[in-house]
Amino acid sequence: MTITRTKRATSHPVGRSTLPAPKYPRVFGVDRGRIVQYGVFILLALFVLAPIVPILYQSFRDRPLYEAGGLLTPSNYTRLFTDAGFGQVILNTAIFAVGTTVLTLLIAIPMAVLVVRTKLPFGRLLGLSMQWPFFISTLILGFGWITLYGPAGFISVQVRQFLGFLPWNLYSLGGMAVTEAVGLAPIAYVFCANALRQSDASLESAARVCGAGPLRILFKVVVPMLRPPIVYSSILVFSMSLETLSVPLLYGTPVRIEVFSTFLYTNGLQSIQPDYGILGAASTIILAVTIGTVAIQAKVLKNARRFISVRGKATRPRLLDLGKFKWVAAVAIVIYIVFGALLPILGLVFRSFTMIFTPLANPFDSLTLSNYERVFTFPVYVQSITNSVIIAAVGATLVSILALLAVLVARRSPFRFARSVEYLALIPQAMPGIIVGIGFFWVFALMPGGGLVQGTLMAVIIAFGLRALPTAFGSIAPAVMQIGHELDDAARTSGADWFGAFFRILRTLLKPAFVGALILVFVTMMKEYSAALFLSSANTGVIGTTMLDLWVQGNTGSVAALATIQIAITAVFVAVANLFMKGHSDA
Amino acid sequence: MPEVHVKDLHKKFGDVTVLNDINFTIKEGEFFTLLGPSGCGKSTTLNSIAGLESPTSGSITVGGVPFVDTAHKLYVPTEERNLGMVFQSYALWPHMTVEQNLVMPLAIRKVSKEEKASRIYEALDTVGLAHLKDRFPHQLSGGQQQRVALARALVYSPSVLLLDEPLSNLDAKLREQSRAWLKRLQVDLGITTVYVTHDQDEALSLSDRIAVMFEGKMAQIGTPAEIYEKPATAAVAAFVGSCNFFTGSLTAISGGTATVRLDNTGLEVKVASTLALKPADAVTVAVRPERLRITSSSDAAGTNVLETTVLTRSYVGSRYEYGLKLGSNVVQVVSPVGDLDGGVRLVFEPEDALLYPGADVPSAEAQELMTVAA
Amino acid sequence: MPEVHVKDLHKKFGDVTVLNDINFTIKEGEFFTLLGPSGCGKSTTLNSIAGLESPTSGSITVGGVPFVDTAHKLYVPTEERNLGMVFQSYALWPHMTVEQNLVMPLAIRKVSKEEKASRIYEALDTVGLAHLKDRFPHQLSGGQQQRVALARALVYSPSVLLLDEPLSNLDAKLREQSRAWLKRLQVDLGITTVYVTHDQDEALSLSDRIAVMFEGKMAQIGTPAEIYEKPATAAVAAFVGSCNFFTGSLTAISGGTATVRLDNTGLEVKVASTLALKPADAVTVAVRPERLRITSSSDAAGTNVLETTVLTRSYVGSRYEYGLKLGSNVVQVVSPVGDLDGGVRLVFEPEDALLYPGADVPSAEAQELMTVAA
Amino acid sequence: GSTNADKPAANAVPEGFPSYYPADYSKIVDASKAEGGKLTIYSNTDQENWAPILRDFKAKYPWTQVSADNLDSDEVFQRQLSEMATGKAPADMLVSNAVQAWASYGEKSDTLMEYDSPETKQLPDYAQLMPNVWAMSLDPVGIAYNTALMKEAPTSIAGLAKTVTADAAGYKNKITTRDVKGAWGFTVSHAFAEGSSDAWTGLDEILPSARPESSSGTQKEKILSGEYVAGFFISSAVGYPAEKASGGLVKFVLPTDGTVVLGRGIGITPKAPHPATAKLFLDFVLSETGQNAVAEGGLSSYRDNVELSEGRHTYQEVEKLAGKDGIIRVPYTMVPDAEVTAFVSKWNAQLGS
Ligand SMILES: Nc1ncnc2c1ncn2[C@@H]1O[C@H](COP(=O)(O)OP(=O)(O)OP(=O)(O)O)[C@@H](O)[C@H]1O
Ligand SMILES: Nc1ncnc2c1ncn2[C@@H]1O[C@H](COP(=O)(O)OP(=O)(O)OP(=O)(O)O)[C@@H](O)[C@H]1O
Ligand SMILES: [Mg+2]
Ligand SMILES: [Mg+2]
Repeated sequence: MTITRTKRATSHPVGRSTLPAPKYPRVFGVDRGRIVQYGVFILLALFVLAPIVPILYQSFRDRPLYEAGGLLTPSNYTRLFTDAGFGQVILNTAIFAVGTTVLTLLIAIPMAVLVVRTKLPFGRLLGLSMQWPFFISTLILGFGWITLYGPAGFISVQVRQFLGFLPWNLYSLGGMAVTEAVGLAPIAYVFCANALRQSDASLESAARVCGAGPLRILFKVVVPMLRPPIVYSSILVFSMSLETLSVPLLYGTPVRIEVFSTFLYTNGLQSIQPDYGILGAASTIILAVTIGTVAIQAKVLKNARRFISVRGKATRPRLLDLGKFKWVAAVAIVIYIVFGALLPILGLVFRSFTMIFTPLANPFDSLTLSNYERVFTFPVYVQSITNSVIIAAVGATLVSILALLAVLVARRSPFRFARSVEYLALIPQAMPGIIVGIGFFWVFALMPGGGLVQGTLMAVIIAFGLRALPTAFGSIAPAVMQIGHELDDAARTSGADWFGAFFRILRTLLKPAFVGALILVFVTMMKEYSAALFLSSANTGVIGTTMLDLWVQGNTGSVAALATIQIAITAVFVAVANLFMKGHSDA
Repeated sequence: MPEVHVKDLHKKFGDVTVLNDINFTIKEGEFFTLLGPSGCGKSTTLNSIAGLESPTSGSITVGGVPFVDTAHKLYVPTEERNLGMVFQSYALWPHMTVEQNLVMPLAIRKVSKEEKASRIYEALDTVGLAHLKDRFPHQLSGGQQQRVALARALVYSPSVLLLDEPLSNLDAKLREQSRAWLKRLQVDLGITTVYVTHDQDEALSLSDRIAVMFEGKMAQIGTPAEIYEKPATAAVAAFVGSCNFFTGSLTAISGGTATVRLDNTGLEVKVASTLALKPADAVTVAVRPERLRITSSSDAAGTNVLETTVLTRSYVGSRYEYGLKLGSNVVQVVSPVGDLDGGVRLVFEPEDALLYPGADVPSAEAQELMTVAA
Repeated sequence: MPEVHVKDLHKKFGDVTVLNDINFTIKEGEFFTLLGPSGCGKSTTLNSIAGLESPTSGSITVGGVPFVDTAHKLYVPTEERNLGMVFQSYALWPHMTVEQNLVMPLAIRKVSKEEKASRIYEALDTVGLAHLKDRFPHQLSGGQQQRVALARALVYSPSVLLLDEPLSNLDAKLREQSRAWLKRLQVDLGITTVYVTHDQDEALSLSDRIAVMFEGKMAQIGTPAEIYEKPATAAVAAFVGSCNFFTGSLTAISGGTATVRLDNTGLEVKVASTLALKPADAVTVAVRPERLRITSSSDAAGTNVLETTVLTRSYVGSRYEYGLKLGSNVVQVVSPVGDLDGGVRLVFEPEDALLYPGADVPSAEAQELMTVAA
Repeated sequence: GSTNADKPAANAVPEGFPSYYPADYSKIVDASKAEGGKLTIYSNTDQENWAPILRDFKAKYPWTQVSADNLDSDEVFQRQLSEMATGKAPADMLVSNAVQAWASYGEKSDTLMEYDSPETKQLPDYAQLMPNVWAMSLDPVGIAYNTALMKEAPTSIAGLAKTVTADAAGYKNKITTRDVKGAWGFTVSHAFAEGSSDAWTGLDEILPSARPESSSGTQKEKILSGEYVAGFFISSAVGYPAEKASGGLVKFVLPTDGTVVLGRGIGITPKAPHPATAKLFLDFVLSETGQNAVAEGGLSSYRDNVELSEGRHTYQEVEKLAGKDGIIRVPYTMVPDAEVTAFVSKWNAQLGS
């Protein structure tokens, strides 16, 4: 005993009696935290596995699910692989997906480095604009690109006049990959930019002190440090390009280049005699590839922590000065934004106000509002707009809540199947939309009470929601990981149970991440349509399906009008949400 | 104020055993410290008491209430243990004011409005921060945050207070001042406290008793003076306070005094020891810097005298710390004299040194740091 | 080894003045430390020398070469200054092995292959890590990483070595050991070194000279002993080493001895002072804990004797630290005696205390920590 | 969402029923009222085509509430079959111009409701496409070309082929046709190849310069932009409006050497939830009023005395333009798998790359 002065308090600390610890009720010895965890797990499992099961079953059945008396057989797989063109399809898909991934990175990484790490004229503005292409669906981006850069596009015509020939061919795997890459680059950009913002600026200072100039620092220190976000976004982009339908369909059909998604589309919905068995088998393969990539991703994410060294006090990043090169860089980014997204969007908006849009005639001669008129005279079209907004708003809310709970269970609970929850949430990442649609169609058809959902907006929300879940999960997870464990631990020791810790403490802290996820999911669901092809009815069409209808009928002007409306709604929502976020970024 | 009994605690993460047979009892009102290097399992032990980790086997009882008993599959969740805990990073909820931070545990316990107010005032007053109750954590200095965290842990009068390196995020000066303050507070409150730190100065100056841990095992439990003056192993001696180690071999042992031939110089020194050793056994002699006397070459008188040269001299506030070269070893000595240089003599009595069996030197890293070209 | 001249350095971030009229000269081969509390501008000063920040005004010259001179719009970029720097977070490039980390600066300087190899070996050998050259940073302990960072800063023989809190990420024990090692290394290499720390122990034991900074201003520049024993202001006395402060008013001053009536007890004490003060002036008496003698009540003999009671006693390794109650103040005293209790007397001679004009006490926070209910 | 435009009916909708209707027809009307008048149609027909039909139907039977889902041509049947398999099939009627799909659907047992429309006798014999399936419209498939780029106006596939062969390099990849891997493309192309004796002579010449597209809309848009100079096998539903909207830049012609005419089948599902309303609708569509509305909506009606005016098209007009012998009506029969495969590979082998 070293304490001499034993004026030991006879009373309790702070002169009070000990308050009893709270007691939490248990159902058969299970506390409510555990109930929530199991609830999320089961809900997710149902949600994600439900549409997969009918497809798996179909892949082993010798006739469509709707026909009675089928036999189980592996013949669908053998037929798929012996199908004459299938080898070529796989090769095309590989080239397209790898090409898209590589191009995406080639665009995104330099831009992220330039915007976040260097002194760039109008850096903030450029950084914000970098994300535009994400707000446009690839269907629209594809249309836009054809209008500009297709064999008879506005720009192509000018270039051909000037050079005498056209140095590019949009209708090729390369063309598809470039377009898709422009559309997906914002995702990789955001990943890299966030990592760059977090990384330790003293690594760069150290290089400068050693005598390295700005360029050497970029190539020797900054870019190699980006390996984790690069790997993560590559896998995401790769699986997205496996699944994407619009661009391959638009560019590939005239030159008969088929990739996996168009193969599924033509053999599924468009075929002379749809072969559901092959469709199921092909979908199963794509699912297997997806699960493989998700597994790789989980592994890489796990090791990524070893790679990033964020330690000690936060250091203020010092922006590198590239000297004259910064103007080159700024111009490069402007070119990307202008030619990749801005011109196609402007073209689209302009298209929506003209009768015909061709380099062969002055479009100002045919200015009109009739494209909008057509959209607004048919209540079904108008309804598809309101449907889209309802679906995106309700869906974004539900999906973000589910994703938030899933992240908490996966990353913040002692739950036994925490890892499985994460896998479940990420698997839908590359489930083709059509497959999700068909799968849910059967789920609703076979599930007791499913009839109540079938054909309603709820069905579409569920299908779109599934596809958006990984996005929401992916955007909330890092935020949760950033919040120290000890904040929940402190709540636990103070007497809150697992659920209480979330409800009382983390809820408020996660609000910005939640709003971020809300925006992302809203945008994603606004753009989504393929899952609705099989699920929607006359009353439940969405902007995307209406656009497809109008396109098939040749009402391109109205397609442009709808696309313009869609972009406008998205822009308004994003702006409002950002305002809201700013208001709440205090504390 | 209840006793804490920790019995046969084991904890594995996967295949790695992090805690191995941990046993200790903390007396009512005692300030008990877990001291050890980073990664030795201190936090895991503390978290097991708090219920934030569940041990692989063993039992923990606080004030007669069993919290964990793996033999009987008993496990009380954290929130029902009613302990107060302060984390290294304070873990204040950043979106709540100081007051709101303190309200939370009371709200969970459904305390009446008046009692809430009075308890919060009392707790904040105890830590001297009643005037800051409307601030947000980010508007407070590190030291103030740390005190708010303490107030939050005390506001519901928990049975035991658990502190995990609560001072390590403060800067050097404030850490020292807060240490004295914390000590007074705990004496005043008389609350049973378990304190985790890897800072020996903190452990020595704060604790009633210290448990020194290495790699998931208990090395020694005792009062600060016992730990410092009679360290059970060379590792404890090295970890608690500075210490110079010399390996050597025993040449003779009789009457509580061992004669040791040092490896680095070949000289013989006499050390008091009651160990059962026989000649030629490898041994380690440990001497604390302040037990070594240093004199200029000529007038040395003492049982053990070693010839050395001065490598470095540092002023450490009213005293000087010398780095001396003995063979390829650096020897650290503290002396009030500040003008020594060149060849000097080190003198110490047999009772000033400690003897450990085996060539039991500190970690490889420490060894590297204490070696110079001979 | 060149001299460093820093002249009239000012730095503003927006409207906030972070450095205000900083002037100092570092002699060739000197170990110069910038010491001060967090946020006082130490890193900004160091970064200005390194070129990582550009000062708002002022000039910096190293070895006769002007690096910055705002009057002449001169600014040499970081990469052309040939300095070595170690960061608090070490800033090792995590994707490169230890060797690759060291190759980078040499590759930039287009060093021949053989010289590269020999320089790297030498640098790693200096820090005792030649055997770890193929490891990645994350495979090293904190201490080893810190030494690799040092090796990287030394491998191209920079003219000056800049160290920004290089030890603050190490745990207490290792920090202490590394301190002694770093000191020996610097003495061996004789390289001009600028060291930044907020840890007074580190500053005292490592430096040839120390510059104490507060809020962007220089408070005192001097050797460790000067800083510790003759602190220019109460703030310096408080920051460097522990110190007890008593406010009071002067009752008489004559022959280098001032008589002060203390506010908290009303007693008078005598303090040696050469300040030009007149009676009734508010003054602050500062006494370091180790300069106070503590005796059991009866046998006190000395110029100043104060009656106090023991609040707490801590063992701090071979000595005891007492917290004594004097009025509403806590007084800290260090004593080799460990069995004092109840009422005791504090004794000190006029020369043991320092006198500062004004009621110049340390920060409000420190004050809070040192107050008890009277 | 019923698509009843608010505009007043352009066609006079007569009250009552023609004399050839059975006497107890009012029973069906009463049954329809009892059902509530709801009607769900699965179709692959555009809202614009439906609008006048639904408008006039509502004018005649004001209690009705028709919703026409717009699905893909095959999806109409796949969805119906799937829903029948699960026992919950909300569709009352199917409307589609996917011949193969109709034929294969009709082959299955119990997929259509037995009904004999009183209008059948008033219509040409080709109005009945299959048992219990009638043609709502008979839509021709033609050639569209860009008048700014095409020097010589084509009048037939063979003529177009000749123009193309004359300047093979110039027309390389400048001609578009429909992808035969899709159901519609196959039906039309196969019917043309079968229906015209020397069809392959022209096709052999033109296909190497042609590129396939998967929708008429895309074809039209690209002809307009100049990416293609001309396209054949373009649906009139797209072709006619394009001609009108482009201000003469695009022209739509019916080839004299074989104008494929595709019947748009309409039939009632066997377990239709609203059978009476479905019958009323079927009879209405085939009636004179209905056929006038069909024409107004942009499809080609085929009943004899439908008024032909600006923007309206009829089968009779097609007969006049393409010649009676130039018409190839697509039979509602299944093409065997082997033949499909053989035709698709032959076609695709000829296509340019
Ligand atoms: N969840 C975990 N999974 C695997 N290993 C773990 C886990 N938590 C802790 N460990 C390991 O257990 C050992 C003891 O950890 P603990 O946090 O108790 O150490 P500590 O003594 O508190 O160290 P420090 O002073 O650094 O806080 C360490 O080696 C650590 O790596
Ligand atoms: N880029 C910047 N913009 C604005 N203020 C800055 C910036 N960099 C530093 N400061 C401010 O300047 C002051 C001095 O900072 P500096 O980093 O030099 O402090 P320091 O003495 O090194 O502190 P520490 O011990 O915490 O590292 C601080 O108040 C800091 O907030
Ligand atoms: Mg710990
Ligand atoms: Mg600093």
